[in-house]
Amino acid sequence: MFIWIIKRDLLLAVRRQSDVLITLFFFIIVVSLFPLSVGPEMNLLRTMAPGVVWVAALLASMLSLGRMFSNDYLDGTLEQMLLSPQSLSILVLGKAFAHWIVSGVPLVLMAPVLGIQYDLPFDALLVLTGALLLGTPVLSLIGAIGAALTLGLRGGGVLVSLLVLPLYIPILIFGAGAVEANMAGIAFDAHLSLIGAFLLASLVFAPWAAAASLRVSLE
Amino acid sequence: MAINWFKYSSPASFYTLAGKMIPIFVIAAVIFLVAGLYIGFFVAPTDFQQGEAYRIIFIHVPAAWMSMFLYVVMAFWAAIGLAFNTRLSSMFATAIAPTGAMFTFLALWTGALWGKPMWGTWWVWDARLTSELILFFLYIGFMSLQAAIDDPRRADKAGAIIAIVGVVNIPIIYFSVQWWNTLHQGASVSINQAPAMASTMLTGMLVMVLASWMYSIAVILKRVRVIILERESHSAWVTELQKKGAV
Amino acid sequence: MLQGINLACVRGDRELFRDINFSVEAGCLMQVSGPNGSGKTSLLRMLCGLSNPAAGEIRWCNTPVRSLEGEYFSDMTYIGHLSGTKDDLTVSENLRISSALAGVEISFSQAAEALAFIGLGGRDNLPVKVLSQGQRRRVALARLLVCKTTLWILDEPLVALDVAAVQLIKEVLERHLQQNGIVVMTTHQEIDITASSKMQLHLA
Amino acid sequence: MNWSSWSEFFSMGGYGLYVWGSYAVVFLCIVAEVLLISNRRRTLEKQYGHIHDLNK
Repeated sequence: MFIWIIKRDLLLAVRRQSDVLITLFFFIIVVSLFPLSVGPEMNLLRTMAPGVVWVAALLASMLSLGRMFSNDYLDGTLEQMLLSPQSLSILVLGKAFAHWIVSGVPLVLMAPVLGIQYDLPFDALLVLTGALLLGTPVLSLIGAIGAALTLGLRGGGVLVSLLVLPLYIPILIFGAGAVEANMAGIAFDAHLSLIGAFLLASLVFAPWAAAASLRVSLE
Repeated sequence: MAINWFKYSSPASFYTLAGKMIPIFVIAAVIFLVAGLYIGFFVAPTDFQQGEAYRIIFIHVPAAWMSMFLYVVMAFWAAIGLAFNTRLSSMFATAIAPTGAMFTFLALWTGALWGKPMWGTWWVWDARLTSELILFFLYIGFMSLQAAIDDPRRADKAGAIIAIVGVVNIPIIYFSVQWWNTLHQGASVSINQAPAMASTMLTGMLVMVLASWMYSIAVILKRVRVIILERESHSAWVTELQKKGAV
Repeated sequence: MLQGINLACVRGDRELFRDINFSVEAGCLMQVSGPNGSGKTSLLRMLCGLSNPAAGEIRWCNTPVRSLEGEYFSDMTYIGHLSGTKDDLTVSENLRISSALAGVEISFSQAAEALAFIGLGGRDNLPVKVLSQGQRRRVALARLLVCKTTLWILDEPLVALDVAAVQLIKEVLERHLQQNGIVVMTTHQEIDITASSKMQLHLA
Repeated sequence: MNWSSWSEFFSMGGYGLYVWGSYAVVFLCIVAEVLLISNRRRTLEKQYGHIHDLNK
């Protein structure tokens, strides 16, 4: 069942390429806006790079959160998901995983390229990609809770970001912190392990909470 | 006599009970407030380090504690409402949120005004002030989610879930901000180096905390009564109350 | 055997119905009728577990539905007003995915056979968005052919269907009832389905 | 008693602006909150007149 949900969502993503590309281009545009605003001065950009890339990743993955459940809600497939013998949390985990693949992985692959734009040293780029790889699934998982809660509400898209951004802050801190630590030469594994811990915790709790929110929204 | 707590769990009987309790808390709040202010301004000595400006702690610290405490109480009532499907506890959670948000705003405002004379800037990225700001966002998120949903039942449950997720995240956010603060600034400056507390200062502050407790309970009870009326307007007991003119 | 014990439903602060009692044995068809807005759809959504009754309880094989959760869903199929199909996917993909989600994985050939039976023969690889409303309804109802559940809860299944389709669905329902299945449905068109026992539940 | 005169009390050792600024805002917020609730209650009561007739 878990596989079917992912297969279906990836099939949908392939059929509707624009969603994937929109998220990616949004990420690229936001990241390349900063040098224009702050000036091309290299070592200033270098210190800003982790923060900018991470905030852009946060916003980009939140862009498509609103649509995670709303399409299914409108055409009735979400009801069928609630009525499937498989537990709803597994299905929500599948949805979040599919959302991560569609809007998380492209960002992770693009991040090093944009890092070069900010003249980041090579190992900082590696740490940045690693941190993003660990962090973006958490964004999709916690985002799933926000998307489920604001299902079918007018102005739901904006409300999701208001609900979910405060919960992203620890990931933002440790994600950007890992890259800064690496650039400053201090050990960054503490940051990555904390993000990993956060990932495991949200893997366990987020699907359950999102399933509960779906039941509340569809009552 | 055994108090049958469940008697008060129905909105109808709780409405009248709350009506009787509000004056008690209002009086208590006023008494503690006057006592606290008197101690704060007239008994507590001037601080050798910060001069008179430190007197702001008499409202900054109670506001900060109340904002944190009220969020936890709100999450508690929201969880009870979600688990036992009791409408009254969800109404309580909805009633607590605005007061909690107000205290968070006050904590931020007084924190900024205290920071200006001490460090020359209105806003200090201190760990506690920053987590207070994030707490403010959590309150706003909770209230806007509840405002966006028309059906009160769904609003209560959705609010409960975001409150529980929020309360689970508060310690995480607090420690990550704390950690982030020490990483960047190296704890040179932070509010939690409270000045050596003379006993009168401490008592002044504690009395002010009691005053803010009494005030919050009174205000929240008052708001719960209004929410009960709003949601129970169709039920019969409200119309009798209306006839008796005791609304 | 499906039982409803003094069910009540509140929508907003209006009470749609209260003290609804019924018991549907195997092989029985229950038709829920009533004017628009009388809570037919709410009752059906309650029966399939999408929403909780304000009062009363629903029992499946004498155990409350609330404690059954997963098992109950594997015995029940619900088709509501929404077609439950994705516009971008083709007809056969929709059918295979929706039946997989309901717990029954079917092959391409089984899907093609069900679609042929329901009258969508040559349209297996068409995306659903090009289909007419009636054809989408047929795709949704095609799920009844492949699912192996005993309880069918159908919310106005015959809407937007042409005469041939209505006849087809009548046969499917009759075959299901003969095999001791249970059907709970709402419909405005009068259709006579021969069933061992029929019940009428009228919501005022 | 720390203060010899009222003017000294209000100047608050030069920090008057900050101390009284924060106390004033606290007082304003409390009054605003209480007013908001009673206002919400008054609109309800107006509405009640309407609801009450309905139930008669």
